[in-house]
Amino acid sequence: MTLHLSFALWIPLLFGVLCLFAPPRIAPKLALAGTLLVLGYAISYVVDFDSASGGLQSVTDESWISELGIHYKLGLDGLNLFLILLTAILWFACTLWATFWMRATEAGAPPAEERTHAIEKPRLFLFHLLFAETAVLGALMAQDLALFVVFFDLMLVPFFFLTGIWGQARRVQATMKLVIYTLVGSLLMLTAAVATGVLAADGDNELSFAFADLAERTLGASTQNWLFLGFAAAFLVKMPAFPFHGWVPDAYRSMPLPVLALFSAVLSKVAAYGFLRVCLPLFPDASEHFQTLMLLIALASILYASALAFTTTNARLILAYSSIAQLGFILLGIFALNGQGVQGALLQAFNHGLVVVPAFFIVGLLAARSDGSEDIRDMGGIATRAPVLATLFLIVTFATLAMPGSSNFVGEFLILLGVFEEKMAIALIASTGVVLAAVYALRLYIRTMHNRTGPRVEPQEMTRRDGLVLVPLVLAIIAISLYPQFALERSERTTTGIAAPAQQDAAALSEASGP
Amino acid sequence: MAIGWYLVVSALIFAIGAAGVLTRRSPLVVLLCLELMLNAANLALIAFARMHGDADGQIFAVIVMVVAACEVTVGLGLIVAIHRRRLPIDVDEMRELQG
Amino acid sequence: MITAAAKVAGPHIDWAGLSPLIAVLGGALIVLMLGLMRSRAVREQLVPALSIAGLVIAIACSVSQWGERENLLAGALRLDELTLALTIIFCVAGIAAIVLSWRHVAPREAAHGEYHALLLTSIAGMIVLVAAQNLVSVFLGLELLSIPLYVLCATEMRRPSSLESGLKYLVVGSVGSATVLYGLAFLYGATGDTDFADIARAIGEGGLASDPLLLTGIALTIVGFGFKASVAPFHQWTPDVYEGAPTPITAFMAVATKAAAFGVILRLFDVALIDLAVDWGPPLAALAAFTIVVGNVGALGQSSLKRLLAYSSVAQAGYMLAGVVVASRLGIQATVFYLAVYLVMNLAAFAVIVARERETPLGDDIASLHGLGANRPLLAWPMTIAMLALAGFPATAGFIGKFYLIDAAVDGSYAWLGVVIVIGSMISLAYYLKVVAAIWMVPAAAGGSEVAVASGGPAPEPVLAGGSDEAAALRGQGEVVGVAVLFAVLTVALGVVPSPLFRVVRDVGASFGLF
Amino acid sequence: MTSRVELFGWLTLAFPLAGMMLVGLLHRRLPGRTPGYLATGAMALSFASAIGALISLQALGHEERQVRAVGWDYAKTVGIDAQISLLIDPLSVFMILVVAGVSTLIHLYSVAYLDSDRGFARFFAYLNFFVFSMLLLVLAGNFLLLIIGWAFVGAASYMLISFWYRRTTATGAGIKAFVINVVGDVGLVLGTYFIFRHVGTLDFLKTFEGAKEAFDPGSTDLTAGCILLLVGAFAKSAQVPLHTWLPDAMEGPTPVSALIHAATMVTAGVYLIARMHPLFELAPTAADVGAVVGCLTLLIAGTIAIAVTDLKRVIAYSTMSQIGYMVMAVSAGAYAAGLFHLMTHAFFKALLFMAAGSVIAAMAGNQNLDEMGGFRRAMPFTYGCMVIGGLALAGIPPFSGFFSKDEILLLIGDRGGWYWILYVAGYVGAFLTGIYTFRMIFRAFWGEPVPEARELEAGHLHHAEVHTNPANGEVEDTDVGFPGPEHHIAEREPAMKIAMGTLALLAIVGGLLQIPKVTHVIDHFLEPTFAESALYERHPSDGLITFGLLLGTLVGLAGIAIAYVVWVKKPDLAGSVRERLSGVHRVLVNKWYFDELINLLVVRPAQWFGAFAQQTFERLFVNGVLVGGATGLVRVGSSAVRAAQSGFLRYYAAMLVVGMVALTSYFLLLA
Repeated sequence: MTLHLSFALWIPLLFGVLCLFAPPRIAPKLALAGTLLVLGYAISYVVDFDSASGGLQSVTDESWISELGIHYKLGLDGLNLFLILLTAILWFACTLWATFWMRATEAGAPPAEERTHAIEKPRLFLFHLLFAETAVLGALMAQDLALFVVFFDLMLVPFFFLTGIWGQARRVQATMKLVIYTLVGSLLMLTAAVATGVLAADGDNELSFAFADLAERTLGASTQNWLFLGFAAAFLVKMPAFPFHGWVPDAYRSMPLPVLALFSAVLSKVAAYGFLRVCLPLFPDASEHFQTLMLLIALASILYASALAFTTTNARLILAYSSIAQLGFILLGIFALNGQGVQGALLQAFNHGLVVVPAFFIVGLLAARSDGSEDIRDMGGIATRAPVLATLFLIVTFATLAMPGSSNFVGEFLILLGVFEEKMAIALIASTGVVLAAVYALRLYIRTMHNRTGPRVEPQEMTRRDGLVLVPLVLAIIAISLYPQFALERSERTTTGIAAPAQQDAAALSEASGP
Repeated sequence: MAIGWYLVVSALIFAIGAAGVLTRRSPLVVLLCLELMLNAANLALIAFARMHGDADGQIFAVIVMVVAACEVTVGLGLIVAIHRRRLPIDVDEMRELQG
Repeated sequence: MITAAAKVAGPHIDWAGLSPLIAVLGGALIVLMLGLMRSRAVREQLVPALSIAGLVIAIACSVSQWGERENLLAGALRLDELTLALTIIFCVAGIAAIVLSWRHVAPREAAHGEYHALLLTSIAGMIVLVAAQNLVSVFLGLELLSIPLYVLCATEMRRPSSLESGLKYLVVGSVGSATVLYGLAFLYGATGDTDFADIARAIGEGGLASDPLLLTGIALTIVGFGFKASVAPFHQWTPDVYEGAPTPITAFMAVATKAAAFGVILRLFDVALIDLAVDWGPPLAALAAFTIVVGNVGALGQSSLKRLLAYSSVAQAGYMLAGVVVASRLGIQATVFYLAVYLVMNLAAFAVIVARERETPLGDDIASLHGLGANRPLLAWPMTIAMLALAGFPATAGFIGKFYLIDAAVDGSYAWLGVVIVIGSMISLAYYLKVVAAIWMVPAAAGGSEVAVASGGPAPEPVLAGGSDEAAALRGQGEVVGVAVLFAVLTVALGVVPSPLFRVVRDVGASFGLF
Repeated sequence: MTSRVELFGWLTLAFPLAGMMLVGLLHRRLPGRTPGYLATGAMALSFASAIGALISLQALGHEERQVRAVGWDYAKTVGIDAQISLLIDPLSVFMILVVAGVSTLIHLYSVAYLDSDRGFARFFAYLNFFVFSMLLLVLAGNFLLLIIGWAFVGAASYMLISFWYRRTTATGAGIKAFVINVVGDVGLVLGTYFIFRHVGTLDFLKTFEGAKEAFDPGSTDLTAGCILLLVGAFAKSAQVPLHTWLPDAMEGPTPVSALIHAATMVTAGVYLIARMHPLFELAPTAADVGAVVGCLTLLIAGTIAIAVTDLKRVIAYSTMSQIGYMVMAVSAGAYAAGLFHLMTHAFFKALLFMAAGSVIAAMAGNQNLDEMGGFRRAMPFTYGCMVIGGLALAGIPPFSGFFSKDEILLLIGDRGGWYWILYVAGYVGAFLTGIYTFRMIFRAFWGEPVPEARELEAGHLHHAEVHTNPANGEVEDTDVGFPGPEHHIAEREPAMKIAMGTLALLAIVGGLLQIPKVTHVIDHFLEPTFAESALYERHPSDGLITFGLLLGTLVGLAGIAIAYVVWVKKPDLAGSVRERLSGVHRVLVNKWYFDELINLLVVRPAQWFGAFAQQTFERLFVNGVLVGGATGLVRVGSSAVRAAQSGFLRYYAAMLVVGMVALTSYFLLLA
């Protein structure tokens, strides 16, 4: 067993606590150091990863609460490898971004564009931010159901504070709504998780929540169904999927930018990851049983969210709804229950995370240039003095609408192909979502960057500092677009393994139904 | 003689006590009714003791009497304290705490 | 003569086994006497110190007795891990209460000697109650714990609400005890025995399964103990008494009384009446569900923290009742575990309330917490942790406790009760998080000194006005802050490394020989 | 040997890409026209490597003239074999020659034409990117890469259409074009699924090999797949009903119209059908759909072109109609003819656009035919080019258009059966072509010179003192995002002269490559690609040939004659005709109401649904029922519980007793 997963897991929290007590000047540097360290670890994982083996790698397995059969078990495989990398990258980027606004506030007399989002109490902010990273990494690394649940619920705590303390208008109500709404799902998941462990143990063999053990102990079909629903509730709300997205508008409107970026980029992915990690392997029959339902939910999310996206005029919300639509695609891929779909979903999860963060930052910059307003009716013509920003945004936009040539397209191609093989009609309908994406994404781009310059708009190029965050992210997008194989080949073994059980009894069912 | 009658009587006393607690507004009377309830239990205990022909019940009853006495004492003490504070001696007037 | 004298030997008394009880009672007597002395130093410093000493000794004795299992005083009491564990809980709660009431008004108004003597006596009563394995000693213990509490509630005699709470508690409580007594009488009548073991045997011999006397007895005892444990619909005294009583006493009641009630419930139902579990299981489960709902729903929209915690304690009683319902060793362990967890969570919260009561003129109003996060980390963090723990967030003891309870419920095929528990927690989020929001997300201006002027309430000591000066506050009431921090730390510690506690409860479970 | 082919293939791609990067990254440092020349140079090199590819390919044996150049694995997982791989065969080489060649000239033209635009460097970066994408499209060796190129050209076209991005008209046209193109992409993707499903590979050559075994003749999946591919082709090539974006695309600068919306991108659909011919030949139904749609388009577009008064839109509609010919041709199996027409059309249509651009420049950006006239003397060179282009377009011998168009019609006529309808329609289209082409020329260059023309004759190029958007008359500045202050005409810009001259030459002689019974250069060159095609290189009877050639000439001349009569001889006749056929005229002016139709069927419902979701559903269901319902329930409970907490001591005791009674009675019932 190796320790270095644990290092990467706890380093952020450690540095977060240090930030809490460090002098204000040092704290940001500490935070950056911490996130950078994690990023280093994450990269080393990707490098060392052996894509030939389908099993877990660099496993840490300790008994945490032996009485409850809960293990402190961490491990890497094709599922979480790139999500961990994503988390590390984005957290570093967002921390960097956040520290800029902090320096600005310490300098005092913030320039026009910082009025919108300056951060007071930076040390507390950083603590919560890093705490959140630990929680997310934990949820991704956990190889024990109970541990997963612990971290999954824990993720919400820092975001509760980050939104409630540093948010914008009506932040308290928003954060309340966010946390309660999403925890409603998570708590159902808690019961389901406990039940899974207990019922799987089934009295005779001793209680254990380790995924490996649970996967061996198969449950009855009816049991699987209600357990599945318990987990699905948590994940669907968190993603979010239609119609459980009631918390989205308020929360997205009031979150501070770096937090919002992380929330929408990473936390939603953890939910999607949950489906892959928990539902498909542990409840194959149920996954099969609810396949159509989930596909329909995904379909509804795609179409409905797209419709919202091209009617709302708030730039943040456009991105918010576009994320819902994207998550819809991911969900679609997951419940294709075959290799292509799952591969696509996983790749898409990575891509979307990578794309949405710069998108949110750019929207922030645009808002700063249009007198703090995030309404696209108040923007326009910003490209005239900001060619570089415009170019970056154009690339991001094209990636967002999954233009062929972007890695997002590969993701959607695989997803739709996967669904096409299972349920052709749904794939055909879902493909309209791609067209809608083009509409709202370009609408956002044109209404902000192009057309006549708005009355309150003062176009200006982004600063080098902004570039420091944006350019690397965009380069990363381009890189993965040129060589998505890099991610695909590492996840292939695991994903096919995961899709396998569901597929098998899909086959079984068809045989049973057949003559 | 059948145990039943004793139980009926004790039940009646218990009910009367309860009814008193529910209806009377003076804490003093309420205390008296509480005594009634306890003694109903005592009656039952002693009856059962007779039925089983062992002493446990009777010992129990004796102890209950002692305890009841303490309870009443405390109750009276409280009432005195309330009276000293010039507060109304009426359980319905005491509803500052609610909701 | 001598030989004759030698023959008349007193009954065998195991003094060692009784030592905790003796320590507490002895302490009570001593402080009662010392309380009569003139010197303020003795009354205000020595008396509390001595009572704490007594409790510490009691704890030490219990620890030394750990592992002993025997009957005391001719089977009136039972010495086993349950007794000892709960004794420790009572003593810890007592110590905390004494520390909190040091420099508090209550002991000043009711003379210190009496105050502490009563507290200790009540603890003694609790010990007797949980140790009792005989109907007589049950009733004795019950009254011995209740009567001093009636008085203690009313000790702030200058505050009418204190007196009111005292009388309310007395009257309703007496109705409760009368009910219990009547129930016990029926149990005795039905089985002809007062000793638990004999009762169990009598029932075991059969023929009593549907004996009206027995069943009525059970019903009445459920009502009586349910009242003590504030189980809905017998909970209504709880909010009023908790709000009216002096806060340290409220803290003590909230924790210790509940523990005592559950202790005796466990012993009575899981020892004496175990064979009738099929009869009392379902109604108890129904009560538990009802309690959970009522408690959580009632806590919503409360502005008085003590009231809020009162309702929350009702809800928590419901959770713990689930552990009793399943009538299994796992259930017992879960219940005891939760009792211990509940102790630390609540004491942390109440300590903070005490502190703020003294610093702000707002009393226990939730507004007294505004701006705490900005100015008073040492109070803000404990309260936050306590609330999150009560809400059952992971990485706190509360989460593990809930996890364990749900585990027990599902294992005892009461899965639906597990679902009710989480639904309750969902509702509870609304008010627990409201408190946290008040701490971190509302600026201090909303509460504090301005309101003091406005409401013209008793002006707080200047150094503590607004409570902005942490150092001065520490000087002012370091012990209170200390309690808060200590128990907050414990809450987190038990949430991360719960294994020691698990070992304890395993012994407790083992002491029930009959599963 | 093959390695050299591969090398040249990659180089052809590499140069425009490099050009884009260079111009894009260094645009701040590059002075004056250098970005333009840099981009043009890149294109020239690309064209050179295309020729290199041609030579080294011809050097190969007849059979191995299909070279796969594999770059790296792109998405090679779970049964999908997507690589970055090129397919270099006669067809793709033919295409890259046309594309790279014409592009080079148009780059050269643009260097002068956009000289004063504040977005000069950006323009060339985009232009290079477009050419790169187009080359990627035609060189792609598998479906995924094809789709990528397909989408890239769409993106490039979007960026260039809304190049003057502060014009709301331009951005509107841009998003319209892009979205319709995305519809095409989706069609392509779904079509690919249908084919992949049976063949199990994305690679072209493997697909074509496997197709015969994988699909039983007339398989519905294959037909569905091919029709979906056609959707892609129609969207890109502006075929009915996905054509509405092309006229609007004229919002872009004229060189863009010349390059993308005449010479290259819009012909991608033709290339696609030709490339997929093995599949289409297995799915004749789909092929017929293509032929019919092409035919419809050429007629509809031709009619509209007669009515519109915007100079560039006239040419745009003529483009549609010419592409209709090509689509018809390749769908009907006349591959070489279709591609031949693609080439000649690239020459003369680019030429026409350049000339039009010159005229528009002389009109200071005004594109309205009604306000033009009499430029003949003022702009002799432009006039000459326009006439050459027009004759080629109208299919007058010996200009290139004549041979290419008539060969298409010949081969279609030769198919016999119901193809006769297409054959006839083709000639009707040719007749219309003659009319609208020369209507345009006569109205722009003949008749009374307009003030701008006179000013130009006087030797001064007219400049509008207030710059306005010709589409909606909004006033503009000349800052970035709007057209530059100055205009440039061929007469004064050697760069433009060279470009137009070259194309004029090609427009004249281009047809000689493929003269029925005389030369068969294209046929022979493309042969390896279409080796196993059943429909390739049929030889119509001599009678048909002679009849066709004659008829073609006559029809063309007749069209010109009518145009002459109506717009030169009796200028008032046009008006009276319009009076008499006012109904028809309205339909034509409104472009057969296609925009309105699409609005009604697609856009409106979508917007309505969006509004419904936004205003109604969110509020009532998502927030109302789901959130509000739950919280409401809890609130009610809360108020109930707190009402019960009345504070009356006796009431509490009562509750206790009630509970006691209830519980007891339950237990007694149990007994």
